[in-house]
Amino acid sequence: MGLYAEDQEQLYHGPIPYIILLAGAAVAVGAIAAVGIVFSYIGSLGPASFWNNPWVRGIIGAALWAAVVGAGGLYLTLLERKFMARVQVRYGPNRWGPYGLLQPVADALKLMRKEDIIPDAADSLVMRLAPIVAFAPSFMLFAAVPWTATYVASEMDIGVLYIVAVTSLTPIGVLMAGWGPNNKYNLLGAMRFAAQELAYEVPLILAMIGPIAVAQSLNGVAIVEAQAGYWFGFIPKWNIFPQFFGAIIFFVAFMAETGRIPFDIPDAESEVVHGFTAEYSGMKFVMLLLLEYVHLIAGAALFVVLYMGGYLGPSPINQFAWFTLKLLFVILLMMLIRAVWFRVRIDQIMNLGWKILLPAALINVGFIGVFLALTVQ
Amino acid sequence: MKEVAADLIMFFIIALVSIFAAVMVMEAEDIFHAALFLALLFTSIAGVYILLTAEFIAAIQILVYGGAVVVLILFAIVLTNRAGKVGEQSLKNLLMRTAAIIGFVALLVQPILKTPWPNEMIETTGLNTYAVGYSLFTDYVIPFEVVSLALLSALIGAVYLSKREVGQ
Amino acid sequence: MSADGSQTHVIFTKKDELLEVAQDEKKRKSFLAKVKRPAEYLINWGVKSSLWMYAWGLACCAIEMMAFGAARWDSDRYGIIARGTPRQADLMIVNGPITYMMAPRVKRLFNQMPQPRYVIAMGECAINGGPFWDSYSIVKGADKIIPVDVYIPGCPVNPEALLDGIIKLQDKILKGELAS
Amino acid sequence: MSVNSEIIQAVKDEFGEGMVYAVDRKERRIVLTVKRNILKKLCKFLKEKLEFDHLTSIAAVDRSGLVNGMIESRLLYYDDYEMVYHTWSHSKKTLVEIKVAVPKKNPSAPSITDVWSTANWQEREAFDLMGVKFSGHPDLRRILMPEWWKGHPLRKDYEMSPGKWFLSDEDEKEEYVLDNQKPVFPLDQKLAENVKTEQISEMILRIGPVHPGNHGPWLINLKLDGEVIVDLDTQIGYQHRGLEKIAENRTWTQYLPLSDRYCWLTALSNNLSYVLAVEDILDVEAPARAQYLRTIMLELNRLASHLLWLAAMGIDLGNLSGFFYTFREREWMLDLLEMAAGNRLNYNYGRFGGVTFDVDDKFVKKAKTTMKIFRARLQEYIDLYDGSSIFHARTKGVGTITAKAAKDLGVTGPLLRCTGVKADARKDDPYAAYPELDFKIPTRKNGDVYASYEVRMDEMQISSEIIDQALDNLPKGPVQSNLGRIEPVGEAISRIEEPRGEIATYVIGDGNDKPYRVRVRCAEYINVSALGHMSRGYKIADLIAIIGGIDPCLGGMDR
Repeated sequence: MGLYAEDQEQLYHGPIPYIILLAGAAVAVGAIAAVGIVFSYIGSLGPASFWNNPWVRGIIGAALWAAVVGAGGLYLTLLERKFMARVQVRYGPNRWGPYGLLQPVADALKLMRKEDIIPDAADSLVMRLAPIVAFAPSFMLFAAVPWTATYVASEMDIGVLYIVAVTSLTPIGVLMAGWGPNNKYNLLGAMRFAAQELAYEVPLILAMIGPIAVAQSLNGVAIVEAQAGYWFGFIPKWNIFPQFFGAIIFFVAFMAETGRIPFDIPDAESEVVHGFTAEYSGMKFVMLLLLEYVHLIAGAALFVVLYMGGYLGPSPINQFAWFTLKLLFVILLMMLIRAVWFRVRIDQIMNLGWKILLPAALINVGFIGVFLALTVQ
Repeated sequence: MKEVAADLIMFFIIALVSIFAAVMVMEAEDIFHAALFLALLFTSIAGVYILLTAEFIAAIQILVYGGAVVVLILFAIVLTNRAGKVGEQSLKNLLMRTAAIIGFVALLVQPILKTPWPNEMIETTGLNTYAVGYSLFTDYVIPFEVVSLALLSALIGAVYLSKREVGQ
Repeated sequence: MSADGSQTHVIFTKKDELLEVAQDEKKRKSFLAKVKRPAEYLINWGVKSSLWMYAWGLACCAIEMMAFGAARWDSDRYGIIARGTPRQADLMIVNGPITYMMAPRVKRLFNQMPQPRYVIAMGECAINGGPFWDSYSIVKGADKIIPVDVYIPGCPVNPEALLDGIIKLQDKILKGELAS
Repeated sequence: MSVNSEIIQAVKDEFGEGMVYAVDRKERRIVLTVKRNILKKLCKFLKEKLEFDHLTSIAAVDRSGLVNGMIESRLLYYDDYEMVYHTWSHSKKTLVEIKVAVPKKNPSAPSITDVWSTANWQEREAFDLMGVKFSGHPDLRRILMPEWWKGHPLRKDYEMSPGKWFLSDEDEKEEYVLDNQKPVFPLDQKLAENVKTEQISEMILRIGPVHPGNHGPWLINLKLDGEVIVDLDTQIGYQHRGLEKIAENRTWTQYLPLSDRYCWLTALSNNLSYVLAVEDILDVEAPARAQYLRTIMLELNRLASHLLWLAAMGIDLGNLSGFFYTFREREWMLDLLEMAAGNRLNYNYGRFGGVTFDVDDKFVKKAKTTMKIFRARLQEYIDLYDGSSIFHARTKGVGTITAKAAKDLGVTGPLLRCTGVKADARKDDPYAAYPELDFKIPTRKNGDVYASYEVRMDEMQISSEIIDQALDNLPKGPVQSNLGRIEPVGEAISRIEEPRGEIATYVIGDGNDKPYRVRVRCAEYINVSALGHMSRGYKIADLIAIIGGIDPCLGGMDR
């Protein structure tokens, strides 16, 4: 990788790694497509079938997404490590398993085996419950994400509002994680997280009003369907083009809610020593760590649904695959941002949230109202 | 019939949880625990709303009370010094509290029994978000605006109170 | 410690207890050895493949530890990443001389690490005080206060040598030979 | 009339004949031996009238072991301890050495903290290690050794055994309790009482001793109002290895590798600082080729050190990629240094009268290629760091320090130059091959973290150009002169511009094969003492940026 001054010319490795990468991507896309086929089959059975009974669908959906999102979150750490490594002129995990594919497995095995320390001075019940309370809501929100036109684990009227409502419970768990272990750095991190979450919740919801108003519905499927069709025959009618302003507000706000660079002050290593996870070890730490990644997937999914036409796309691959590809695109974009940006200071974050994003979101809502009043009817 | 039974079971579970949470808000020795039980209470009340198919209200309940209010309370608690536990409760205290609660419930018995509760199921269209929005901006537009003005004045007052004077 | 015991610089108090624990472990192993071996191997593999090191620095070797994490050596290849809190670390690399002032802190940090935990004494200073062996303020080796698994000589230790030491430690973990 | 004689004349006019004057043979420094009672007046006079605005170092010397009745100029001697003050004038570019005798029984000297604030930590160090008390010092307590330590290690009659010391679990618990309850700001009595009764409006946060933002084990006690820093107290000494004492137990040559280890990032400067001081006593000069090689290596070392600073800055401000990029180029510098000196960090490259190894053409060729690529890479860093508006927001206007305050606090290096003072020992007090090379000293006006960043980036550019120049003009010849047995008599001080500022080594030889006293003034130690001044009123997150801007190195701080 050009690490020595002499081998500046030898950056090219030959075609084999790229062939293997492409093959891997093909396999991954195939697997995603297979899941999509199962989903569309279930969706096509009609409301009377056993599989579409709300209870059955809820339980199966929960179990399935627990597995997929759990493993996805775990492998997202690997993806992030590999991706960041490539940005940073190094290789990333590549020793355990082919291309380091077993690295998350090893991490999980180790962390399961790790001793679980509850300090003497800790509020032990709060400390034990905190990861669950923090983790559960961000998991619950996958119930309302429309993966295909016919498959939503729980199709409800309030769709995206449910997602936002459930997300807003996460700070409780994080504040518990800050309070329980009786550690100043935990507390500082949790306070920063809660303040940040409160500040960016409002612009986030205000930015969501745009797509909701266009679709005249809170339902995810309806919002996606409202983006069907093309302008001039080739530009998809995604909300991101007419509502670019709102999309940016939403993107920044959900990046801040996820707590990643440049907004990663809740777990800034050099300032508050990993923040609210500082005192956690073992599986509890895993849950708090996965929180970030599940949040990331959920935020990206919401962005795709609201602004990037959800599962819509040209027909050659199925809807689920389109959704996943768009999701991966947004996630990789956020990882790239993480790799090259600096961290913002706490007062700068608050200023951005309250003084710039909030007025901007309000103005955006006004514009969309005027626009809709002029165009609709 | 089956679904009604399932709804009833869910209702009783949620009701028990919310009563337990409500009592624990009072009884918890640690103020932080009390705030957490408050969060449980608000969330379980959202469950009651869902059983009444008022999903929009449930979501708003969680968003505003569970998400914002409780988080603000918790935030205020963690900003203060760690006060520790209240200490041992005396028997007299306990008896007095029990008496007060029983008295309050007794007061409620009369109105509960006398009120003519509607006994039939109300048909819902499945578009109650739309209905809420419609009635909010037609029938109740004046109260809505008045409330928003009141909230705005409270907001400005809070900013004024907490703002530090220059040079301080 | 000198022969007459007048200069009790350092005492590792729990030595006897550790011995007892080790003997118990031995008995248990012989009883359930056959059933547990594959599972243990798997877990040990997981532990060795994801050794998160504690990100701290004492002296010169800390800079080489940073170099070990940086692009040319890239510790991340082996699954080794740096964590800023001892609660999430598995591996403590003592990368410099320990002063009497620092020694209680080092011990406390070690105690804060959850089991299983490993210690590498990196460089001469951490092995026996190194070039400062006759100084008035230096503890003569990290193993006087905490149990050490692998010693890597060098002043300072090259990143290659550190990598070698870590591979040795991984072998030890896979075989189940632990110091702590 | 030269500058030195003018100064002497001025001092004579002011204080009369009650002191001894001397000028060293290179006309580099004036030595004034005075009595205790006029010390403070003399310092004030020097600072205010003669513009001696920079106090380089304060050294305490235990004279009780001196043999040979060394130097004639020490006429006022009647006691066993002496304090030696070195002060430098940025405008006159000359050094004044003041010697004060101090009685053995209850040694004490007047504190000059109110003349130069930088004397604060240096006097504390002298008190800690030599036991000299300073009357009028605002905060006289131990600094490098723990508070429970008995005795003063640098005294000649100090026993090397640290006494009874052990660490059982009970002790640790006790120490932990002590640690948490002890008032952390000894001066602030009211706060100390409030800490006891738990009635504090300000929050106390202890950053360290081990904290990812600290760059090594040291402790910062913060008094916070919300997130704003009200007051700050640093505790260092977690890496104090007693190098100055070790020097007295090694031969002159044996101490060479140890002098590398004051600060591992600037090993060559430290090493050469010691070598230059000893060469000064011996009155020898290294051959021309050795001088050029020293220059090249010093600049390579500066590049490596600045790159590490940039990497640490990246981590501190949340940009991990910066760390990896800069380390990539840092490895090239280390490759070159390893090629020439045989080690990656502690090079042990200097020798009395030369350097260890010569370099070959392969090295020259590789160095030239590396410098060429490096300058292109430097532009990449500027794109990565300077191109980010967040970096500007995090560093501009943060940790601002004025030129006056910086001089008063004794700050040197990029931190001083970023306030607009053009002070660099490479130009002002030249050594090695610097007088023969053509280079500029970059300065900035603002004095904040961003200005110091800009100064360092410019310095990297200039360093690589210096290396190119020196490689082009590299003379032929030997690299080592034969000196025979080294048993110098006399004393000397050398000043070198290390990457972080000024390192000054003050050496006394009494004709033995071992140094009598080696005293090092490291730039990091003094720069960190200015941290309190720089960070009051800023936020915790700013503190991390300010520490990154100071670029502390624990080895240099604690020695």
